[in-house]
Amino acid sequence: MSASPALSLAFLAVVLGLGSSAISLLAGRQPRVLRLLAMPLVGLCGLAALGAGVLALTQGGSVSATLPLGLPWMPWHVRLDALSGLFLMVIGLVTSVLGLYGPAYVRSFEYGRDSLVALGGFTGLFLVGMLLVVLADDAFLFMVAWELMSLSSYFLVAFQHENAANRRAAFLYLLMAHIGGLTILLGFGVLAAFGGGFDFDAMRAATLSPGWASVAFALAFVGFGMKAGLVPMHAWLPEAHPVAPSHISALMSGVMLKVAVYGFIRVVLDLNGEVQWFWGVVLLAVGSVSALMGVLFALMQTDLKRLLAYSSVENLGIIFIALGLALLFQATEHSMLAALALVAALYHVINHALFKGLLFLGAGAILHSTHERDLEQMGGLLRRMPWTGYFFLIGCLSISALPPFNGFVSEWLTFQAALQAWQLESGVLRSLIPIASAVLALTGALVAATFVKVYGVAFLGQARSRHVRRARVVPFGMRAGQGVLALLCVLLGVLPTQVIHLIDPVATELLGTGMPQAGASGWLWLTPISAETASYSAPLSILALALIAGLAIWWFKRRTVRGVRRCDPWDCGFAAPTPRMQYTATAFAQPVRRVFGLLFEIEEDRTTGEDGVQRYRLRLTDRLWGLVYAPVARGVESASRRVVRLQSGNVRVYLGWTLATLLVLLWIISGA
Amino acid sequence: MISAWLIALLQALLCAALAPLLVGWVRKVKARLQNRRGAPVLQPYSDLRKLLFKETRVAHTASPLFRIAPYIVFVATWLAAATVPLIALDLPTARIADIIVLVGLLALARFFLALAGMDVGTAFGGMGASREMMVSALAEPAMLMAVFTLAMTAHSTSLVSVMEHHLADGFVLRPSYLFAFGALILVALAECGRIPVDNPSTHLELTMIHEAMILEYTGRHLALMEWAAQIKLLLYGVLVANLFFPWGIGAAFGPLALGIGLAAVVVKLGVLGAALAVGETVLAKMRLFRVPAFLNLALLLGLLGLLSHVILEVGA
Amino acid sequence: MSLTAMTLLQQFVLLLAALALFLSFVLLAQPRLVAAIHVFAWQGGLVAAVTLTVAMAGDASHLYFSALLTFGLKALLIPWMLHRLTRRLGLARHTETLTRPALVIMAAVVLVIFSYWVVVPMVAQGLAFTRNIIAVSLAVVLIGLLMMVFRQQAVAQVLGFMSMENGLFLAAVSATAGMPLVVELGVAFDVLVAMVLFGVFFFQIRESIDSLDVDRLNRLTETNEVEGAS
Amino acid sequence: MGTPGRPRGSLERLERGLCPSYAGGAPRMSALMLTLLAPLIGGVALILTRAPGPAGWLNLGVSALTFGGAIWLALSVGLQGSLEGAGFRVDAFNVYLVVLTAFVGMTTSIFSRPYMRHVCASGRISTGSLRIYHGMYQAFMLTMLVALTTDNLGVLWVAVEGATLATVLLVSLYRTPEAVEAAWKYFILCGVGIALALFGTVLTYFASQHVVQDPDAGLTWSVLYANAHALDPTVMRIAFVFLLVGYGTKVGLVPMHQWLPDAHSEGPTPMSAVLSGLLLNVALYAVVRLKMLVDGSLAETATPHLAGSLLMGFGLVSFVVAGLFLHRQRDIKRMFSYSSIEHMGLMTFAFGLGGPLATFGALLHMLVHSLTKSAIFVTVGHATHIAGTQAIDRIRGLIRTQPAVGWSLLIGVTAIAGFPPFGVFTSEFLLLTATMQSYPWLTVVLLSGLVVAFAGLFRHLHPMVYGTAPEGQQPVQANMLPVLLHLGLVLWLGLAIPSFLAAWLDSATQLITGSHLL
Repeated sequence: MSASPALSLAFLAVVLGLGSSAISLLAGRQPRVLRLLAMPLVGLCGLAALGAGVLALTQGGSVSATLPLGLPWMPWHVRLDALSGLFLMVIGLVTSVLGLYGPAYVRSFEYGRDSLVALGGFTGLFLVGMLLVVLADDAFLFMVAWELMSLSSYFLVAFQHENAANRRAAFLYLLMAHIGGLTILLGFGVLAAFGGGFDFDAMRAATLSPGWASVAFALAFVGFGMKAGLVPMHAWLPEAHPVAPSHISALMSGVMLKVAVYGFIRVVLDLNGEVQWFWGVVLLAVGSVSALMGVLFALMQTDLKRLLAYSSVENLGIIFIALGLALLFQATEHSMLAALALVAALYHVINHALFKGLLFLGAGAILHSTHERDLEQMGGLLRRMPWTGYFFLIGCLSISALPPFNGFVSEWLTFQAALQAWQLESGVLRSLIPIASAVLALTGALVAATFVKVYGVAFLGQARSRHVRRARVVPFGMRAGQGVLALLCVLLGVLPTQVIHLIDPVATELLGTGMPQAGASGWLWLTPISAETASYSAPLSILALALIAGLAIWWFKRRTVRGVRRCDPWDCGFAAPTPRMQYTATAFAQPVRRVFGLLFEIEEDRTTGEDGVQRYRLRLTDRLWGLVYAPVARGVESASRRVVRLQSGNVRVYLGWTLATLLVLLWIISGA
Repeated sequence: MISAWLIALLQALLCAALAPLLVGWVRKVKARLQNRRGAPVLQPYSDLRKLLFKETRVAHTASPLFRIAPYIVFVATWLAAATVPLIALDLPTARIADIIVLVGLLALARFFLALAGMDVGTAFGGMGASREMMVSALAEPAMLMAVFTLAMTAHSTSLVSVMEHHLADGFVLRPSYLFAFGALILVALAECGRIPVDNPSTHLELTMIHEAMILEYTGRHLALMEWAAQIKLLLYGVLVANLFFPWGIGAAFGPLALGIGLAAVVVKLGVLGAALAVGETVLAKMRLFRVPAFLNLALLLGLLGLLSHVILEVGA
Repeated sequence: MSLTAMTLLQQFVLLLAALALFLSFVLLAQPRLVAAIHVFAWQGGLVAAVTLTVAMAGDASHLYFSALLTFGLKALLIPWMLHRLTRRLGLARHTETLTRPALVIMAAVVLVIFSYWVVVPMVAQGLAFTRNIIAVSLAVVLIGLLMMVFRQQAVAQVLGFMSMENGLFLAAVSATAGMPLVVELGVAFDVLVAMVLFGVFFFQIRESIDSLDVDRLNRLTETNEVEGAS
Repeated sequence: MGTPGRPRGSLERLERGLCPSYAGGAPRMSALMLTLLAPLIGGVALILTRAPGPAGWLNLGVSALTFGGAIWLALSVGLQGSLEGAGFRVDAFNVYLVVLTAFVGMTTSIFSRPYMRHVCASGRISTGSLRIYHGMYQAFMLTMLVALTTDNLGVLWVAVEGATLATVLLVSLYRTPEAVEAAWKYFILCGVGIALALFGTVLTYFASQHVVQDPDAGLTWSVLYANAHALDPTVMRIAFVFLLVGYGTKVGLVPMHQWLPDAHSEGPTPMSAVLSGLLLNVALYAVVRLKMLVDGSLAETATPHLAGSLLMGFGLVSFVVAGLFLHRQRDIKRMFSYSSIEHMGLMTFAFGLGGPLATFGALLHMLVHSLTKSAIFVTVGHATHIAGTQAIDRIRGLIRTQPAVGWSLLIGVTAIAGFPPFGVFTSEFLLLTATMQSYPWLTVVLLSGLVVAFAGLFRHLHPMVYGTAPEGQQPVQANMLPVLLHLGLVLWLGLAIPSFLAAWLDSATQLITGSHLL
């Protein structure tokens, strides 16, 4: 069907995903089949996607094909170019790791009451949906794949449906996914109306008036932003992501949100013609708000997976800030800078997939080992699950954008792009961008606080509950899965020039120019614009770090005969500390909660029980819920209450309606 | 090339070596201002030496991370300091990291410091970590705003380029620099745990920030932590001094230029240290929840600096 | 076509139609059930007479059969069935008064005017003398519907329904000189079956709610308060 | 059957065959006769069959025979062009509805056999009632097939009225007060509606008398359509209002829809499946046929799109209002009947919109909606059987109790809510596209309506299928074959529309709008 090996590999990935799904469906009550056959197939599917993506990126150009499915006058068009290739790679990276992690993880569901058939079947479909979204080259296939992705992930969210909160989360998720999907469809409708067809080639060729282009942009932004979880369209995300099985959460947070980013880039930069500068401003504003709100809410959470989900909101905010910069620069015809910002965004896309995947897998490992998601019950896990502990640490360091890990590189690139604002002609824009970068800086610092809290409370200190004290090392597959992602986090942090070289074709394809300067001073030095403007050498910094630390340790080892001696903690000489005396996650977040109190709806409640024990209860809710979502729900509710009066139950009233309708219509047509 | 690397190494060692001296100097001036004789200026060296060779004890409840953290904190801080031009400008180490990487390296050190504080599982450690992260969360954007002002003026985030640009322009009165200077001073006070944000010489339980985190450390671990803190103070001092007043720094690698550079930086740091001591004598430590207001002032100054740069200096 | 230009037979058709309309009013306001059935039978008879007269005046032979069918069905069979049903249901002495008879009658008058207004553009271009009757037949249909809206008694509702059918027959005759035979037979068959089923339902309703008051058939509604689902 | 990979030649032959119409020979007529006589004779036989066991099988057999006839008919129409004569007319538009009707009739009878036996065994109805049920089932099929195939507007009316009469007894089959009440409302409202439609038919006949010389051909649709431009627009306008209100009542257009949820919820479940899946389609079919006449007649006037605008208005109102109704449901079958109203509204809107794309979409939507909705009703039958009630808040944990039923319900509702890869999505996609082209701002209304309806369905669906099952809830013996068959077809249509079906729908589109889409 296609001569290109990249496209063939991509098809192979789709087929493998379908195969995994089919095997799960057919295997029925044989959980071993799922574990030993379906999950590894998922991994293979990921590998194939990864291969296809890398091939597409390195070979350049694009390949298209049509599939004999779909509408009679519009078969499914698929196309693999650099942009699709990059996102295929992202999907492949996380998915292939699931092949290692999954078999051991799903084992814990074998004895549960929830059907593994559904788990395996929908996992495969979910992957197929994501792959096809990235491959689609016409709006119809895109929408089919998009909704397939939403729908199958919905079933995965509802997997453990005995819990009413999970059902509610699944409902909210599907509802908002549906709204988003329809909005995207509308956006495509606008583009197709001008392009005269639903295939992307027609849309590319079309020229839209600025007004309609902005409408299409707005629709795409709302639709994809809803999936990407941008504030204020994020309400579903912290509900839905945590309740899915952890490896699915990793897929949803790490990959599915990226597919939304893909869609947005595809529509706005590829299909929608001329870019307007104020689109960039909108993106900057929404991205900044999302980043800040996301991280603040993340910091307030005590449920580990929920915290990670909020952190995804934050990271998507960062990605959209970078995209906003790219649009701004592109609209003002600074293509080189636009390329820099776009590369920053795409780099962060890859990074977030890696470290968020890693963190969710780590959360899954904790869940597997302790059946606990509540941070307040954890503690001291580093000594009980050292592998997971160290991998998780790498994830935390990466997400906190600390050098020399990968998160830092993309954030650094974003800052570099923002600092080129002086090149813009408009003074207003010049002063707006620094504010966005201030927000970015604030966000970065708060992320660090969040993950100090997570790591400190969960892995350090002492266990706060009995089952956490009994935590054990997780099976090899799960450790290996985390290990691969952790290794990738480090590699992408240390070798940025190579990664940028890989991403570069995407920028060239979309913007007409890439970042030729990035590796101009050799592979050691990352110089996005020029060596004088900014440079960063991750290999050298990690070398220096390792060298000095090694020297210091070696020196101490040599000098001191005696090793360290163990003793009781000092704690300013107070009584021996118990686990209950440790700082809790809630307490950790208290200073920030006070500083940013305006954003939250806080309900605090201190009571002294009869036994004299003080109890403290804290409820923290999103103000946006009451401001945005509740009024809509109330509106529909009251409209439906009004409408049902039509069905009063009295047949004479019904007849009256018929008579009235008849008379009104006769009156209308006689008047006409 | 080799000589450049050697000078870079020398400068790095100089950083580490000078750091305790700065602290000793500040303490001495402070004591004098308070009508005390105070400890000798070289006392911090003795303290470090004592701690380095003392027996090291670690709590039963501590994890391996507790023992690794001091090395990472020290190394990250030192590496950050090494990338700041101290006595000469165009050093290869300076190209490893620009201003943002520098902030990132300091953040890395802080991350591990806070984790180490939480590791033993005592109440004070967690408290210190929590407060430290809040303070840094507010200080970091202010810091970045201040340096962005400089970076946008010089069109570069490389410290060397910023200083070169400044030197080439000569002495120009820039409103933006004034604001950025104020912001950076405030941030430096907060980050280095000086009055009025934190008191480095107190162990009064409920007011500690930095000290609370390293409460459980002893021996060489404590030495590394203390040394790192001293290097950090030096680093901020050098940043303030050389970014805003780069004159005197060696533009070439000749012995004369380096000697002048060293002398210049010592003088500048001496003045700054004295000013810090005066400030710490005059001011009182703030309540913890006044600190955000303090840092918001810093952020405001940073933003004003950036905006005044955009509005007043770039022109229409 | 002015009235004076018509033949006597044609004038007679108009007279009969006007009487049928009058009977609709009577039916609407008649409180006694049995009397209403009689009125309905008369109306059916009038429709049959109109058909017959049109057949004679217009020389449309197939209308003779139609007239016979109408007479048999509308004037004899259905009234007889209704009569029998009321007796078996014990409703022979049942009376039901409208709540605001004057208002209902006024509404019916308005409907007549409305029907005329609607049909005017159609009549204006008509040729045959019967075209004027369309307005009358539409009025009969609408008044039948009005009767169903205002009468609570199931049997009275059926009377309204059947009166609507009378209006339809009238329209078919007056506007088009009769429908094709197969249609006419089909319609008649349907009406007959409907009547049988109505009879069945009278008993079923009485069995279930002990009355034939349709207002008491109000279990199936959406307006009851629902507690929030989900 | 043709697949996408089918050689081009046969497709062209198929297309060629569908477009021109020439009189068919006797063997082709016998296909039609088989389709119509099977339910007629079968119905009589079933009335006479006393034993409940064989009756179910006989019902199934007759339905299968009808389906066979329909396929034969479709093949002959597909290959040799439309069939006219003896008062019948089978063209591309109605033959696909004939096949659909026969198919759903057959699959529902598969479901109905064990279901009704269970109902009979549980004592809710007597064996006599079962006889009525089976007889009326076939009578209903007969009337619908006649309504679809006839070429005479009068016979169409008679058949639609006959469909009401055949089903009204079925609605009250259980003899509960609710069932009787529902049947009465159904009877009265549809009776009145149909009476108004007759008035419209009379007016149409009146208009045709000027044009068509032969009085017996005055109600023949083909003749009228050929002369539509000559029909008097004033009369046709008034006639259309009556026809629209009349047949619209049967379509379930708001505000004449009130009988629909009552009748659906109180009748036996197989009846709900065919009512929702078929009767509404037939009524809509009638409306569309009449709209074609009116459009022809009004083409030269100031308001050429009057009929279309009216349909759009009714469609949109029905669509939105029904969506809101979904939010306040307590009875599962009522809920799905509102969903039917919603979808009929959507189709009405699309037919009103006109244009090849919208019409194609509407035809496809008719097909997929019927298949999906009848599958849902079959599943709902099992679900109510499991829970022993139709009350939504007492149906719980279906997936736990019987995964096949729970998942079928879930997937069916997902399909009806318009999620790909099911066919409903395809047709909604086409409709939205068509709306986008002519009335961009209405798409916002449509989308909001879809979302509201979706939320209404799922908020009730969730607790029913998910969660823990109540104590003592037992699985029942369920035959999921019809559901699988229907949903499988809908899935197939969502992934790829086979070319023969596309050609088929396209020639129907061509018939309705005068232009091809493909």
